[in-house]
Amino acid sequence: MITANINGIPVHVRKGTSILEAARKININIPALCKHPDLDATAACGICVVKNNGGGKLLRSCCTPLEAGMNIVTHDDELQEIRKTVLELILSNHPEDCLQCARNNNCELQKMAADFGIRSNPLHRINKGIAPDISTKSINLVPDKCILCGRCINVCQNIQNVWALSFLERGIKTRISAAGDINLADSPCIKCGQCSAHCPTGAIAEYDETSRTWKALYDTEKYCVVQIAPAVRVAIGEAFGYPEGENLTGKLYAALRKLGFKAVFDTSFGADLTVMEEATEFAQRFVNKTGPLPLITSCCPSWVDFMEKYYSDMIEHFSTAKSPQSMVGVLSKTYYAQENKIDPAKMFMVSVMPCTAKKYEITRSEDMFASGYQDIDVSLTTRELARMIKQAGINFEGLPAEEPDHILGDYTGAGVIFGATGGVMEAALRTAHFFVTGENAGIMDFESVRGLKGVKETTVDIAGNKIKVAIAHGIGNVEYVLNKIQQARDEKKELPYHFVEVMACPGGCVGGGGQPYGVTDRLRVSRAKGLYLDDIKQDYHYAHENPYIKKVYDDFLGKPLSEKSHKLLHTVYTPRPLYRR
Amino acid sequence: MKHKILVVESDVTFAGKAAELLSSYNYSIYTAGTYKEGFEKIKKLAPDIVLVSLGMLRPGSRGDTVKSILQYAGINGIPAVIILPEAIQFPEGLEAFIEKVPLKTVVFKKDVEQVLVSNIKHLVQQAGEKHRQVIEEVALLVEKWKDKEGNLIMILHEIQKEFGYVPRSVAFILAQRLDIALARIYEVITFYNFFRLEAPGKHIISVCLGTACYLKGSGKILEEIKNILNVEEGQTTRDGLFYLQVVRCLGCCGLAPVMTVDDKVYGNMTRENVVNILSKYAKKGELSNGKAYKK
Amino acid sequence: MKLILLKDTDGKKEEAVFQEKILAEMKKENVQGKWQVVRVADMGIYNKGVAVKILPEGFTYTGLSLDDIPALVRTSIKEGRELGEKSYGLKDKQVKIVLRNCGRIDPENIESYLESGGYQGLKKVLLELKPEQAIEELKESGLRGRGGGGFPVWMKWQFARKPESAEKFIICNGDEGDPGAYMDRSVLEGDPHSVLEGMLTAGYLVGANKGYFYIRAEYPLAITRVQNAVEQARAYGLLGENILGSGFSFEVDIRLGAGAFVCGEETALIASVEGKRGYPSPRPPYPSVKGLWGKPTVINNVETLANIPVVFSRGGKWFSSIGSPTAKGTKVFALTGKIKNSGLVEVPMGITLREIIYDIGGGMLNSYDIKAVQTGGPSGGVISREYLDTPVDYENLQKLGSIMGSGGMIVIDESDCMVDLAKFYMNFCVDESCGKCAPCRIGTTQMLEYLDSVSKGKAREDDLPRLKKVAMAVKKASLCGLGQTSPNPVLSTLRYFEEEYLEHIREGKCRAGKCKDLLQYSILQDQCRKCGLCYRNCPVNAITGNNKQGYIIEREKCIKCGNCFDVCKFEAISRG
Amino acid sequence: MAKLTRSKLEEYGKKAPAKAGRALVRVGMSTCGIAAGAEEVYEALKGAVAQRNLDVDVRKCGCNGKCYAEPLVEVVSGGLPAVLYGKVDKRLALDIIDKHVINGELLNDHIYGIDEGKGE
Repeated sequence: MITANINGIPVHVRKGTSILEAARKININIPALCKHPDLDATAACGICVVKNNGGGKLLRSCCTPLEAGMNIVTHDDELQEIRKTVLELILSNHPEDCLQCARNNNCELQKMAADFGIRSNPLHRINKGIAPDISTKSINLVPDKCILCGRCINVCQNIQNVWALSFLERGIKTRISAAGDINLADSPCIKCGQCSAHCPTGAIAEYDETSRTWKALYDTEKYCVVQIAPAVRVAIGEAFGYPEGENLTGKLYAALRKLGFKAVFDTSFGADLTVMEEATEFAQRFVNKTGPLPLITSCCPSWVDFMEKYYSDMIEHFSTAKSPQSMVGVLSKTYYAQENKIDPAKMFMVSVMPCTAKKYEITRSEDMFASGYQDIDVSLTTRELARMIKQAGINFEGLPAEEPDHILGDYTGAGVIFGATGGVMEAALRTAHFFVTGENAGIMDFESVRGLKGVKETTVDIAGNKIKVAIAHGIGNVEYVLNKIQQARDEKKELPYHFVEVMACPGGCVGGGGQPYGVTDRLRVSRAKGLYLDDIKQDYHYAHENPYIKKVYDDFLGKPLSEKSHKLLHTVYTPRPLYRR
Repeated sequence: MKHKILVVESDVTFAGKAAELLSSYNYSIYTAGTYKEGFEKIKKLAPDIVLVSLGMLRPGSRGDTVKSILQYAGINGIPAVIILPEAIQFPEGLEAFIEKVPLKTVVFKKDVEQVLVSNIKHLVQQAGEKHRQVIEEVALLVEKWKDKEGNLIMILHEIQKEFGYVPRSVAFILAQRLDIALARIYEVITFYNFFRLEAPGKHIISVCLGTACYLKGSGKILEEIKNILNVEEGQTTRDGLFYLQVVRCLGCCGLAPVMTVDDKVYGNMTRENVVNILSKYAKKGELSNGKAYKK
Repeated sequence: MKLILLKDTDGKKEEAVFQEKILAEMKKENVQGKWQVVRVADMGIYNKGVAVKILPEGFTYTGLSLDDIPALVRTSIKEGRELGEKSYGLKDKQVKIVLRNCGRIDPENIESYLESGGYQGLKKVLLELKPEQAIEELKESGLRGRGGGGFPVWMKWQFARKPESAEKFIICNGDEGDPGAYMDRSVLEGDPHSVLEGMLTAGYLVGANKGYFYIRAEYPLAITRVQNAVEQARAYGLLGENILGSGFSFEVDIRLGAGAFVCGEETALIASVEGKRGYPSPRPPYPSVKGLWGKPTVINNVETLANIPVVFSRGGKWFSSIGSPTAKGTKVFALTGKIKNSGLVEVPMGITLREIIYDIGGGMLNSYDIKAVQTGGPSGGVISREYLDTPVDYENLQKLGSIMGSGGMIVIDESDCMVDLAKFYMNFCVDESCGKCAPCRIGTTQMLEYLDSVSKGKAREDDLPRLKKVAMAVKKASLCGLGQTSPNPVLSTLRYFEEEYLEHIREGKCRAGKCKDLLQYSILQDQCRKCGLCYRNCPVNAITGNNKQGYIIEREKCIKCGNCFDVCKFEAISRG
Repeated sequence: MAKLTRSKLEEYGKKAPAKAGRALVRVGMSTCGIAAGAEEVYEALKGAVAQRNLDVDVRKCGCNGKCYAEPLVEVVSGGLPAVLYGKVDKRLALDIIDKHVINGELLNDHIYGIDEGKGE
């Protein structure tokens, strides 16, 4: 521990704590634009400068550790003036189009300009004039709005290890771009959207599909149905001033009906179904050796894309089960349409996801058209849905809690925890245990699969079988797990794992790239907690106990891994080039 | 996988023959009857080799679309075979342009059609071979530097020395061989002024705009060169002969103002002797009449 | 053999007349012995009239008239006595330490270096001194970094010496990006072994076994010579395992820059050696603790390292006897601009600017008066002529709003415009800003915009305080040294030449005739001899007329290139 | 090449500066010198020495700083101090050999420095 002074107040912090963090501890906020709690400081913006011992060279508080005996001044007239001028400089190189911006009212730069009371900018306008990149239909890159804080690149290269984004050129011409100045769609981008989640401005945002959704909703010919993913319910509240992690499932159903959806489904039902298929797959591979182990989960589209590009030799390890979104999608246009005598051609299926990659998943391969139509027509992010609710003039707070539509809306606690890292594994193990032993697990140590540790490794005992599992979230953490598998495979050694769960986004879907802005670990934990509470609240905690799942199998699919479920609920993977030229 | 070959040729008989012959050698043939179509197709198909006939050039045309095709081929590492008709009036600068088309190209004269047909496979192979050579060259470089840390910039230097720039295709090969993200490679290439992403002209003119040179009027030298050659900084003359760039101090301040052509340094420059120096590199008489590079 | 050297130091070329007169007098006086009377081109004496030097005695006389010759011949030549009143006492003001071998030894041959005392300093450090003693010696020498910052070298080495680390590195910073400075190139080309010897010494004292030369790619000859030197040193066992039987091993590698000024900054240079974009990173951690690949690293520039062998071969005490109280030893300057003798000069610290410019540089190049001296390149500033008598050292230059920098010294005369000069440097800073941090990236562009509008007569008076405000923000809030110093050209020109800015703004006038947009060219018909030279030299045919009726300039067509002004032999073109 | 030993290095240190038994002609061959034409001058000097069958050591060296007078040629010969010639061209190079080196006769109007210390 070290002791120093900030604005005359003594502070005691651990060695290595930055001046910025130390100041926060004593309730002094030093403004900063480029620093994000998830990321190492890059010292790019120059706003967070402070004085030590009355002057000399200014220090960047974001990346300078507090040292014993320092006398830091965070605010005085000179610092205020410098910060304001730097902010004016940044604004002079940023388009003045806040009103038409994806981040209007939700932008860190805008907020800072407001806080500093910028009323006019005497500086020259320096426009960048770089064309946006909308090639992915998942994420829009608008370099003109970029302030070059470097967060997106930091996330993409260092946290996600994808290397789709980079800086190009230098000086005033510096810009963000996909690798090698190609289109983002041709780059290794896996559409995880972590760049957009960390962007302080509107430079990277989701590809907006709200107008297409509105058009469908107002089209009397169309029969619009919707599904919401687990992670959405515990995050949407942030857009309406609710406490972090509050579960708003009922209000969401109500809001979706108010928007004009004829039926409201829940992706958690799809999650239950995924568990059924995946756990069966696992049990078969484990017991009957029908396929290679470890089995690796495949419900995260960014992860699937990453594997197809970077680790295509792992394809055989992938669960062929589609993601919960896709399962609900295909069943709505087959089973649900059949049961309710709706022409699937007129059905318009919208999914609300915490995710930008789900926009990509809905046309990923021909398997996404298993119903004979595009199974899911539009995939919206949590952020887009929040905007739609506001646009529709719905008083979200005043809405009563409603129930979803049967059957595709009924879920168990196992399905809803899919939204947090470790959730898929936990849900699958609960059911796998049943499949192997014929009875539900009593007290099982599932705690070891929860939480924000980058890679979680544990062994689960199912009827004397030691099942070794690994859970990785954040693509940057995957390498460790995969290398271990590859090494064992190459050296023909015992497999390190039997079952592996991977989620591309840190924290899993609760920390997804399509969630409300401002994600931090604290928020990830709160959102996940909301999901685990939902699990407790549910009548059923095992996917196989979901009466409606049983019904779907009885009525329609037969049993897990049946021919029909193979046709509708499973997919294949193909190696893809890292770069398309 | 079958190699894709794009034949850009309007002579249907010829194109047909070429196609027939090549398909029997297990190539997939695509044809384009106009340069415009050729340009569209090369972008869309990304063929392994492109055959471009110059027989479709109309008198007085500038051959810009041909250039686009060849440039695209060059940038993307697609070898090109150029078929010349018997007598050809080259549009201004095209010949020189062809000479410097990146990723070396085979040029074949269409004297006798028969000869061409019997040679076409050989030509195609040769072009493919040259492409392979590039890959091997890069592999060698990578091998040489593999064990040294921080090697990327040094390898890029060697590549630029070899090719005059860093071709896109080479950057892709490099990413693969070095196991470095393409993002990193382009981050570096575009950060450093020294590296070029496009082929420069045959001769590189560098005008020093260091302080000493600037004060002694290198700005005027630069203006004069631009004026004579009708190019801007960072551009190549239309005939592909000169590439003009500005540098910040060559360290020859004692001789200010200074310019270099390729490796040769010219000191104590005056506006008047610019034309004399450039004439040494231009075709005889082209610069002295002052018309060659005017708009 | 006795020599009589002769030079008209005013440039009036009267040497021949004097030569004849001397020869005639010698004949008349019947001077015996072997004498040569030679007209020289440069005697190292300037603006002192006709000068004569007699060798080997070394009698030097200046300001001679033809009437002085008989006495001179009789006394000094015939009788070998010094003639009192015209005697000129000044000695050569240069002291060559760094450039001691440049121009003397064969840089491509290690023998040549060894014969001139090379590697003796290293020998002393490796085999005769304890490392602590060596560091003491270095401390006593008072040697400070010559790359710009002026940080004491011994401290830098001591910092890197302290931490335990299996790997440490020495980097020779040869990324001489400062336009107008080329002493590093000259040393690398002319005396590569002295730099290598410096690196080896540093390596041993710091505990590093690997060194990197980081050299600008624009210096191909320097690269070749260094490569050659490294190979020869290796062959002689001065690189490799167990050097001179001391147990110390060292290897070096060469890395090339690729055209980025910012890579002269230590942390950016490290990033570049690692093969990345040359982005500076925040300090701490300092490279001496966490540098190349996270290991303790010492970065010294070429000139600093070239001093090291001398510090040890001649001793720290000797070294510290040269220079000023706060700065020891010499500094090499690249003296360029509007100066007669452009070149490299090496002078003891503490010499005045005036001495450098007039006694070594030979004074001004043209008929224009000196206006200012620019030192330190784009990170430096201008010093107006009132301060020419300031002794040159780190602190004094800083007080005047400039810096020593790497040693560019550019002489500026009345035909240069300070706004234009500031714009030139700002253009450079904009081009060379790495773009990582906002204050420098956008600030330099904004400053350039302001300067541009001043030079075009479009600025308003209240733009100046804005320009200053931006400059201060960039200076204070930029991440690295390059950014922090990038406003210097603006701040220092404003400090001494604000009235020139105001003239541009208020009167739309550029007194130096540099700012194109403020100029109008016209032909003074009464001066014009109708020779047509301007007509023929106009690149845009803006001059019309013929050699009968004379010529006029069509203002709408004129691009203000100034060619007509330059070529006219009769001062018939007016500019204003 | 034999590795340098401590004693060998010590010998170098004790050795007095090499006596110029033979005439020495140095040509400044740094970038700026070469740019100003030093290579041509160097070749001319070499050629002249060979042609006249002289025992003269023509060497390359670095830049001595007088960039304004490049190319620079320094002559140390025959009891004369070291004489630095500037702005040397091929013709002057021949004169340097024929007049200065052979006859000990200094050339008018081309001398940019005389260093007694470096001569004999």
